[in-house]
Amino acid sequence: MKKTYPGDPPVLDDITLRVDKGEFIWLTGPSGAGKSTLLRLLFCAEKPTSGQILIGGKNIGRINQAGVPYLRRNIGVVFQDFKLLDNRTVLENVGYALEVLGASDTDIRERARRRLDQVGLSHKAMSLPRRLSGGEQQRVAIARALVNEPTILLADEPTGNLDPSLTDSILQLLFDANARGTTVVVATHDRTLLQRWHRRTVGLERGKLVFDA
Amino acid sequence: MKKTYPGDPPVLDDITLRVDKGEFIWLTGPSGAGKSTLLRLLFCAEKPTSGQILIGGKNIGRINQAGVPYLRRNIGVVFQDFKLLDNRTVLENVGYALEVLGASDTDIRERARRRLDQVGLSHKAMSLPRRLSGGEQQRVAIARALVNEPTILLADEPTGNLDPSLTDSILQLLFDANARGTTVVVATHDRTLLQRWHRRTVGLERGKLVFDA
Amino acid sequence: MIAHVAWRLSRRAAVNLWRAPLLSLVSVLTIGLSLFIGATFVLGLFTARRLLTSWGAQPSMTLYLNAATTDAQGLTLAQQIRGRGDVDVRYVDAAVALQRLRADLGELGPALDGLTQNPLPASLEIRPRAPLAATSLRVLAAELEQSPGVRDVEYGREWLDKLEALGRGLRAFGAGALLAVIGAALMVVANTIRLAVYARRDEIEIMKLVGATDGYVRAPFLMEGALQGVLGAGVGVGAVLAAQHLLLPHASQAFAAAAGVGAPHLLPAHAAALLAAGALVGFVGSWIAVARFLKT
Amino acid sequence: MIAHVAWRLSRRAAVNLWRAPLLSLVSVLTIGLSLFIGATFVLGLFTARRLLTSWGAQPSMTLYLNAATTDAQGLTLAQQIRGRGDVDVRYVDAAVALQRLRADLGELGPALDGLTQNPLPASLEIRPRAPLAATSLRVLAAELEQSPGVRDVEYGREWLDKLEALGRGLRAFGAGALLAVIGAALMVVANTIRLAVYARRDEIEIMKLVGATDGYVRAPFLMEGALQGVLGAGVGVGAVLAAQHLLLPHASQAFAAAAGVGAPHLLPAHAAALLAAGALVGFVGSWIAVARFLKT
Ligand SMILES: Nc1ncnc2c1ncn2[C@@H]1O[C@H](COP(=O)(O)OP(=O)(O)OP(=O)(O)O)[C@@H](O)[C@H]1O
Ligand SMILES: Nc1ncnc2c1ncn2[C@@H]1O[C@H](COP(=O)(O)OP(=O)(O)OP(=O)(O)O)[C@@H](O)[C@H]1O
Ligand SMILES: [Mg+2]
Ligand SMILES: [Mg+2]
Repeated sequence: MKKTYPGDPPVLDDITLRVDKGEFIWLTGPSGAGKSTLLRLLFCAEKPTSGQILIGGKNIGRINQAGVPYLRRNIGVVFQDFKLLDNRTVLENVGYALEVLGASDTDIRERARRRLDQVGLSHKAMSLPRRLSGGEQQRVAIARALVNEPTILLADEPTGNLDPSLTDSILQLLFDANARGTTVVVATHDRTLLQRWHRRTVGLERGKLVFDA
Repeated sequence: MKKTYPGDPPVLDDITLRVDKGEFIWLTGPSGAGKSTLLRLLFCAEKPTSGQILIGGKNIGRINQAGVPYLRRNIGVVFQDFKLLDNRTVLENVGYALEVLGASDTDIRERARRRLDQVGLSHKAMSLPRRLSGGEQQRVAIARALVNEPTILLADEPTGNLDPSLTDSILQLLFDANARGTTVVVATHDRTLLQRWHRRTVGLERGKLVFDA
Repeated sequence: MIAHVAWRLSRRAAVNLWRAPLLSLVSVLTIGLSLFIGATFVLGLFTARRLLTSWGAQPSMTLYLNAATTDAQGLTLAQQIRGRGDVDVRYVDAAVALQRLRADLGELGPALDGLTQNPLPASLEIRPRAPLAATSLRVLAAELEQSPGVRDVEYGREWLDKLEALGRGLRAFGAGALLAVIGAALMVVANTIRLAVYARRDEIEIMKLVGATDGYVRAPFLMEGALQGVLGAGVGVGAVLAAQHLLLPHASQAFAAAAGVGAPHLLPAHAAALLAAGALVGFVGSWIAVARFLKT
Repeated sequence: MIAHVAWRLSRRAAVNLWRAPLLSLVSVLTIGLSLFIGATFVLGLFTARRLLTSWGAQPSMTLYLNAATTDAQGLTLAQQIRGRGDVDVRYVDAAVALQRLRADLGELGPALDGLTQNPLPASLEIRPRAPLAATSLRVLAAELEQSPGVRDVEYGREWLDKLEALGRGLRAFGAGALLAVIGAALMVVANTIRLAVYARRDEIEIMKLVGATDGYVRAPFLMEGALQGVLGAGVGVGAVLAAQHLLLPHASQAFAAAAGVGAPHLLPAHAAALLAAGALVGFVGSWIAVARFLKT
């Protein structure tokens, strides 16, 4: 994959990065480095100003409007600000990623419940998101990103609101998905994570790629 | 101070806690323990179901509607979800806490700029919050909480979206405020913080006070 | 599959209506009130037109026959004209005409006693069976004037001119005003729907981010829009019916007295049309409103 | 201090209008269109009333004098009545009356030649100087009937009855419909403002959390509401004026022909009143809308 800069003062400047299928990558860098922007480019929430982004050989910068949803169905995203639907219950939120795929009602309910269970929130299934704590909302977002077994998983600070033991169990979910073949990119600034789990680490700083190890 | 439980399954259950003027307290506990709820009770965003909360000898559970804003002006709050005004620039957001006090325009602008500078965001003063990265938004929220030199500062996961070096500088701001006499309560699940800066630590778990050391 | 999706959408529309009643209520009320205003306007215009028409239709027509015409010829002509089927015809012979003139003159009547012979012609009094528009009346007059033995046709020509001018004014002004009012009402409804969708723009954004196609995002909004439209139309129809029950009892007597025209009423067919229109407006309005937020 | 705060609020209202034009635009348009519809309705009703009044005022009145009255007496009476100031009076002596009757009878006129003496009374033709409402006309007739030497007053009594009945109908129906339409328009506007405030409920929550008093949160909304109201009224007035320029040229000729009444026009004073009403509606609507979200 390969991508470059949008924005007024280049937010991402001449980045070239290749992620193999099935890899697990830490994306790190200080606040405002462009981690979130990089992830947003990957699922077409933003178009690159120049350069190209290839996923499975397809240039997603050139994809047409109608094709975007189908691309996104293969990409699970944990947003930094969660982006939960406020007028749907937790269960419906998680199920929505399956709903758009046209799954049956029972299938949706069952799989969503299982994921909620995995993030330890089955008792909150019927709550509305605004009634949850920050950490609980984050876990709902993670459950939704995982529920349709995406081929690519992008997680933006997925553990920013979680305590250490929950962080461990959530990361375990990501590793499990990775083991099942999902390509995972996790943006984080938490050095303890990088230290505890050694994976390929990509460092960004002020829009530039500063290390890749 | 003293407070107790609201909510269906008691979110906070029979908590008794005394915080002295000028103290610095870590409030910790797993996700969903009730940290945010405890802070929300302290600035009257929620009323206790029973029991009382005394601030400076006043029972804020009994305060009338009209008195709440005046209470809040003495309390700076960093919200877990930032709560920035989306139709105002960063500078205006920080200045708003001064605006409600009736400060003059120049005074507002100057003090807001100074705080923004302290959190390293003077170059984003004219941006709208939704154009900022997660960490930048968090720092705006911190700047706003500090700008009117409140007597009490409540910070809910103020460093959840910040990288380690920024975390240090932000915490330094909180310690500085504390040194100037502000009572500070910081909710966090980040154990590295507790370990690096030894202060009184209050632990919550499923709504119960489990330790206080 | 389609039925399945439709069922899911309906359920969701109902749930949203239940969970965020304010948004839906505002749309429903706005649609209802706009329809009410529009319907009131239309009913008002129609009533005005019917009044004018009925007044235009009231003047009977008098066919003066040639002096030479005999009673027998007159009666035959009357029979002929009656054969058209759309008018009542009465033959008034010269003697009766003179009597009437005398009666009309009142105290001056005896002045006619000095006449040596009856100078009045026989005439036919024509009364359209159904109320006729002014133009039809004119045509009828022109036609009858061609009949053999007819010397002159008299009808409230001047009066008719006035009514016609007024009718033209009403048409020019009324049609324009009607278009403007309906356009304005539609814009208000579209605006409200757009605002309601605006309040839910985050939802649209999130749905798209999670991989929903434009159609899938749009569908529940359209469903809700149509539902709100139908409910709104129900409110509007209810308001019109209520207004009729409250206001018309007073007005209808006056109307009847003034013109023999019944007061305006909303028919069930119109009500059904309004419901359909409401659904359409809600649907199309939602489509347009959502399109705006789908682009980004 | 007050001036300072007012200035800050105005600036903020302008900034919000600029940054989130959709919200404001929708309110402005809705207020404008609602006002437009209301104004159209009011103008329509007023025109209808003026038409009725002018028709009621048109029939001149004829005072038939006693046969014994001399021309001198008649002229004196005419002079007296003219002294009232509100009517034109013309004395028609018996000879002229007979001439007229002859002319009216047309071909039958010669029938009158046989009269040995003029059986017609002298009369006074009365024409109100200003158009008179039907009731005023009745009162005038009753007054004049009391004058010495007057035997009978004739005016379009039957015609007037019809107009009066219609006028009553229009009043009953029109007043009710007007209330309903204005109420509906107000509700639509209130709804829209509430929806616009709903879309900004987070903002209100945040402001309160940061220590703003209810008044301080409310102020910018009220300011914006008033501003939107004024702008909306401007739109409404503009629409009415545009409609007048586009529609009335066609209609006014017809109106003039039908009734000698000018077509309805919006006066500057009305426009000013509408602007003020817009500001008030925006202000009060915002107050109510914000109150709802201040409570929580
Ligand atoms: N929509 C936007 N318009 C303009 N600038 C933007 C926009 N979104 C982000 N930026 C800027 O781009 C830079 C990178 O933002 P990004 O969100 O990618 O940072 P990040 O690495 O995720 O930081 P954090 O760790 O704080 O979340 C920031 O300086 C931000 O202000
Ligand atoms: N408005 C509400 N209605 C019902 N339950 C609520 C509400 N707000 C919070 N809760 C519940 O109360 C519990 C405590 O929430 P709180 O936000 O205080 O947790 P927290 O300690 O801040 O957790 P985190 O570290 O994840 O932010 C959670 O289980 C949450 O679901
Ligand atoms: Mg980020
Ligand atoms: Mg919390």
